[in-house]
Amino acid sequence: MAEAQLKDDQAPRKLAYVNAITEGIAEAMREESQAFLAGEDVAGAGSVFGYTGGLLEEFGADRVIDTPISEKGIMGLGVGAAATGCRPIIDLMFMDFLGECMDEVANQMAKMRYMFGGHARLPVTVLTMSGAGMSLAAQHSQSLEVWLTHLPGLKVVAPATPYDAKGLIISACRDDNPVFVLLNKLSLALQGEVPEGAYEVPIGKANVMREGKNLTLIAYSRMVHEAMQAADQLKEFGIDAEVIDLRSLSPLDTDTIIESVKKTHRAVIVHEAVRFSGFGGELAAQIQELAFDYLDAPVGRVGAPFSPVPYSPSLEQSYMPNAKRIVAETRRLLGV
Amino acid sequence: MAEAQLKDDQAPRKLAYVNAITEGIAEAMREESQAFLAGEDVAGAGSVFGYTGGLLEEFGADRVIDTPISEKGIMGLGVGAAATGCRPIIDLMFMDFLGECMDEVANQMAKMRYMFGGHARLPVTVLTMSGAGMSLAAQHSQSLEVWLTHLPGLKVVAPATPYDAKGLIISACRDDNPVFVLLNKLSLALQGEVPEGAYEVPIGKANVMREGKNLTLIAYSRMVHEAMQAADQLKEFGIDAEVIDLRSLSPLDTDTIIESVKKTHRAVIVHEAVRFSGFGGELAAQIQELAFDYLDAPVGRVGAPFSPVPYSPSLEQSYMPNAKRIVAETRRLLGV
Amino acid sequence: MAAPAIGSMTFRYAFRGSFTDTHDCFGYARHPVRPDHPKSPEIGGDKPVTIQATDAVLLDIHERMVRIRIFEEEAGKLMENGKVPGALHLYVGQEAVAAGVMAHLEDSDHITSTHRGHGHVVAKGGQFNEMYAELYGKAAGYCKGRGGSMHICNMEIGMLGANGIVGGGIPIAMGAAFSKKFRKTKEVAASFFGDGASNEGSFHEAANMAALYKLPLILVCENNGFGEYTRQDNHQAIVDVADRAAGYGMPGVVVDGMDAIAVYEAAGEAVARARNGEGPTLLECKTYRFYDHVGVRGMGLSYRTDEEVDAWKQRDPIKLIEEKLIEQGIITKRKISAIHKRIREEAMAAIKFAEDSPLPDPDGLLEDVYYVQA
Amino acid sequence: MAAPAIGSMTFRYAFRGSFTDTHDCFGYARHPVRPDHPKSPEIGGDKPVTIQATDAVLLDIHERMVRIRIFEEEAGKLMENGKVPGALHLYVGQEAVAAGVMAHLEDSDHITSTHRGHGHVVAKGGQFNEMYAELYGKAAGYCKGRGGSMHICNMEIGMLGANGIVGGGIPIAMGAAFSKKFRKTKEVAASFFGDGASNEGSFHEAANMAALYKLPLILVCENNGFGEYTRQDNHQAIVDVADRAAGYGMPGVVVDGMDAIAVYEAAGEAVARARNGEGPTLLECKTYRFYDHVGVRGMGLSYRTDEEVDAWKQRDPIKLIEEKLIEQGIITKRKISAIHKRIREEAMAAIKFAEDSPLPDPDGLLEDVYYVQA
Ligand SMILES: Cc1ncc(C[n+]2csc(CCOP(=O)(O)OP(=O)(O)O)c2C)c(N)n1
Ligand SMILES: Cc1ncc(C[n+]2csc(CCOP(=O)(O)OP(=O)(O)O)c2C)c(N)n1
Ligand SMILES: [Mg+2]
Ligand SMILES: [Mg+2]
Repeated sequence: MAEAQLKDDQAPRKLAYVNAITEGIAEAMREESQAFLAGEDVAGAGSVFGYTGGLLEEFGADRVIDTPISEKGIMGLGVGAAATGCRPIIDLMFMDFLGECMDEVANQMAKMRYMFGGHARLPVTVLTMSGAGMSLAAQHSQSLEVWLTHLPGLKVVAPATPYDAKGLIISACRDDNPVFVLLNKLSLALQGEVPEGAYEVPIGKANVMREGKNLTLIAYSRMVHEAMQAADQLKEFGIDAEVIDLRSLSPLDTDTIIESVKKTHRAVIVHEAVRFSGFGGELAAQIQELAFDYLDAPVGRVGAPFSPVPYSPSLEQSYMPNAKRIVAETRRLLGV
Repeated sequence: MAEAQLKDDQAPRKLAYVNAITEGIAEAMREESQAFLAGEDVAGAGSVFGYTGGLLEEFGADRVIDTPISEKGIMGLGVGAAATGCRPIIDLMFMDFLGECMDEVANQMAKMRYMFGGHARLPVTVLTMSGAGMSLAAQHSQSLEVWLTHLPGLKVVAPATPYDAKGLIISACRDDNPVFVLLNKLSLALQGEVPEGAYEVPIGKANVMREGKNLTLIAYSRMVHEAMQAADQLKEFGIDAEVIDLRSLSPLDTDTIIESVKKTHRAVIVHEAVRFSGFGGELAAQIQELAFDYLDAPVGRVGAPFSPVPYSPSLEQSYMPNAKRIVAETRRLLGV
Repeated sequence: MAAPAIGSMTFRYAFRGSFTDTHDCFGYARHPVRPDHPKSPEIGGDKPVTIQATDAVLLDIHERMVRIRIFEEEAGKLMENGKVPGALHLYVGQEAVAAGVMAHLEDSDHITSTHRGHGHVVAKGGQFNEMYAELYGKAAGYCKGRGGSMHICNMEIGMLGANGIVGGGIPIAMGAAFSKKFRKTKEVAASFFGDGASNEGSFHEAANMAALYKLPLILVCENNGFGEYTRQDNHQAIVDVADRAAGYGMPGVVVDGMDAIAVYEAAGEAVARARNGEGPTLLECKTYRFYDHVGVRGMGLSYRTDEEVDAWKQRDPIKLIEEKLIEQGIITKRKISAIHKRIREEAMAAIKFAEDSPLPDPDGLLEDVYYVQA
Repeated sequence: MAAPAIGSMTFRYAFRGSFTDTHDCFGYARHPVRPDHPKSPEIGGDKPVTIQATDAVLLDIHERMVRIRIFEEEAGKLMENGKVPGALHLYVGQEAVAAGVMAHLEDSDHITSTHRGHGHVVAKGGQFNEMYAELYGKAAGYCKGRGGSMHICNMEIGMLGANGIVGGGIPIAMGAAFSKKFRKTKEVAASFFGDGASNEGSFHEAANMAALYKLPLILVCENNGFGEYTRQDNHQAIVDVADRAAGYGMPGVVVDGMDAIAVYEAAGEAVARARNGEGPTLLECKTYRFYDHVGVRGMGLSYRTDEEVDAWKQRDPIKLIEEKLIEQGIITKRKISAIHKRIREEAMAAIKFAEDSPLPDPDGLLEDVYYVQA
């Protein structure tokens, strides 16, 4: 984590993912007077996830704005305000609610600059919460990143750690393009080192979380931690796994991925989204294309099975990808 | 085309894709009194593409219904009517307008049966028009199938020929699940054999359009024809290409694809959608996984570059995948 | 906000649009009577009541309300004690709305509901066993544990599901109403949704289509004054959601949503209009939730005062109807206690049933994604 | 539909909601005057006109209208002759709306538009060269040929683009209005959209938010009686889209959209309200398109009669304003001819410019997808 600006003489500060998000937003708003935060219950209630708590107090009701339950309106607010000089930070509570505003996202936000021949600039950041694991059922648990990554004009990042959550939010807010920051609800309490003050995590740069020799595990968001656990367990089977946290899905750091696979000769991709037609397909396709001669085994993919997210904990647990399944899939593919 | 029920003693009837669509809808409505067609300008105007012309006259205003410009409402109409005993056929003029109703599609239509523990049945068919090539620019030219294929609970088909257009629409309407029929606007005038009367093209079954020995071209919708042309041109370079028309994206006929690749040892996937994060990723990922030891070259993918669809013909032409680009990509991958 | 002080209500609701034909509506805001809702002006009503509940109907409504209350009280305890997973949005305080509307509906009439859906299921005739089992995520639940609180449904009694998407049920109910008209039945559909949901595009599109096609739909807005933690005057610049009806060309009615009898009467007119082919009605019920947005105590945010909650509790809808029933000699206090006791016992037994039920088999995870033709 | 027969109009528009404060609006439909639109009852107006156009303003409005008309006539010919690709939705017949509203706006005020956007660009000050070049898909076009007719824009004059998505511009204009209020400017935003668009959820959500936040937004509904080929009474059960304003808590105004001066006056009040921090207005302009939905003759569908079109052409907005200008002695017939001639020549020269311009270089296809920090 070269980006950290820790003083040598002080113990690194630990912070939960949820608080790192708050700090990221706060830093972005402190440095940029044209930035505001708008979304459902972000002001008075501090968001249903708690990550905007205190912002109303610091920035006031002009800059931290509760909206009606109107996702098209909210997203349009972001587009129109960004196109006319503001730097909106839009909170879309649950990623599942993209369904309500995909027109504003896909047809307006992502395309405006291009359609206008470059005569628009849209510095808008969208925060939204993805992932299952809380028995919130099929409409509050999805990971729909592939809807977004398929859209030229958007950037899409997905922090796995508190450090990255803060740094990527700051980078997103400083970016003059629309950036989606995909947060993960099961990670909210996750603790990690988070420096004070503003710092960037570069958008478009993957992070090698762990070096290894004969397998590359590629993950993002919470699945990074499952991949790290899986890497531990795989040692037992003689597999020394490298773990890459993509951090940014679009733009994608293909170089880091390919370099790793050329070294390890094997790759397994992990995401929480439904496996079929998910972002892992793009990753596997690129790896087999760009490192074909280096591969000793097919590129594996671990993702959710082909069903909506179920409610019952017994079903949800067997639905969600985890370290155990990563290990099993790796062993199957590698025949160990 | 084994499904055709042509009488031996009569010359096969030719019909344009646009009229085949009409016949498919008409047959489905004739055999099922609970079927109705609803959409913007489908009744009085016969649809802006002309494919619902004459249906109002045959079926009357109770069964062929002009709607307001309210895509959420229209899609909700389909969901609610299907859940309560009707068999709606919903026309979503341009696929780009999915942005306006993805909630109804993704969170309601696709998930209702599962969330309800199997206690709902949704026999709803959605027709929608995809594809570029008419200088209709970024919001009227998209191919967004990956938004749909990623959703468990939906079926997604994409006919390339008039024959399949009619047959797949009939199959879709007879299916007790939500089925999206992705039509292609540049194919509207395409002529092909179309039998009279009702017939099915099975959903989930790919069609080997042309047999070949050392390359499998996998395409769907209009790109099938570009792939066929490319196959012709590739002969020149000593490549005997097999061409598979997927017809159905979800469910996907993996068997036919893998069988072919095991025979030819090479594959190139072609779709009109943006290449990055598109459906081709899933196909490439599956092929390299399931036919790893058979592959003599990386699986190639031809798709649109990473930008919105441009307006100007000069840009749009260089944007859209075509036979020439398929040939070039194939030669690059195979080194011929 | 001051305490509700309705006093003697002779007429309990009023039209927000009288009607001549499909394409012309005029006359607005004729003296609605309502509880002391945020910013509501105080005005009296003068529309004569035409649909009066019989004693049997009043008892039926009361039974539905008590069933909801007890179901929810126990569900709230289960959630607060960590016995059930996920998020429960409880209906306590709003019982008069579900009961007053549902008393007019048959199993063949369909409803759609919201994230706050238990009350609608109970009022429509849902059984405690299958409902608690669903909250527990058990195989015996209405959704086999797949849906949980926010998707609880029962197609057999015309309950097209709670819905996790705010406003998500409205276009679906409109589609069900379309289907009823298409199939030339006398059935109706009703959609329940909140004040917050009235700001979603789905409400707008569905309302317009329902009015255009004159569908047998009752749009029941349960205006409890908040969308989550956001007060109504912070999410819309109007006082009465019913004012939106005129913009679609349908009647809009405001009714005291704490008064089950008033709801019954207003809903009765709306349902009658629907069954007679006269089209949809927007029925706004001014109500209040006694619990927090989620669970009972919820996140403990101070978005409303205890005084406000207490003031509304003075007009507890169950207390109101019980007072009326006793006053009119329809039932005794003792009989009421017996009803509460019976239903509480039913709830406790159902909770035990749910607890003892098996979890769904993970092997069946992928079942029911598609209908598989036999 | 009968021929428009307005006769002598003393007062040309009226409020559909008089206003006391943000959260309370009452009083409806006070005698709007309007052309003989489908199903409109005939009523007279009595609201005194407060914003009167000076002679200079009238001439300016006229100039804008003639510019639109001529631009569109020539664009129509280009499309019918296959000289330009794609689909053009032409604005002929509706000029009074764009001109009457835009005469109040500065370059720093922003507008959003529709698929039928040329008229708005021209009225906002767009130049013919760059506009025709864009229709031709040339590099010299406002969007470098990337956007075409349905995305034509000019950020420098506050024109945030035509929009291929019906209703798509409304939330964006609301966002622009928010930005203006946020930045404490006196600027306003206006969004143009059709009667058909008023049925989209985007209209609803943006209107509610604009009223809630009291944004400086003018929602200009160009009610031309049709969404594509569907007549208004087949897409909504109301006559006046302005009736929807009350449901958001903003004033709704109906104005004769063929009468540029009436539009100017009504828009002037709305713009003044917006600049004064008094919030949004829904301004419905009853108008008509003389050409088909797409192109000039379009698909040749018989969704309206020649008689209807001819009747509306009797009230050609350019004819109306020219008659008025001459009658009031502000300009002579001869000078008007000279204006037409000058603008026609400008158009012809611009078409030549566009034709002679180079196409965009395909090598630049991927430029401008992202802003690249220098
Ligand atoms: C489309 C969508 N946006 C936001 C949410 C989050 N959410 C759940 S309940 C709720 C408040 C709904 O308010 P209202 O409609 O008034 O119903 P109430 O909770 O008061 O019964 C919100 C914002 C959601 N579930 N769906
Ligand atoms: C979301 C969306 N739905 C449908 C269309 C297709 N469409 C283009 S213009 C149009 C009619 C619009 O009617 P109106 O808003 O009244 O504008 P007008 O054309 O009359 O100016 C329709 C349905 C679209 N472009 N976008
Ligand atoms: Mg509420
Ligand atoms: Mg129109």
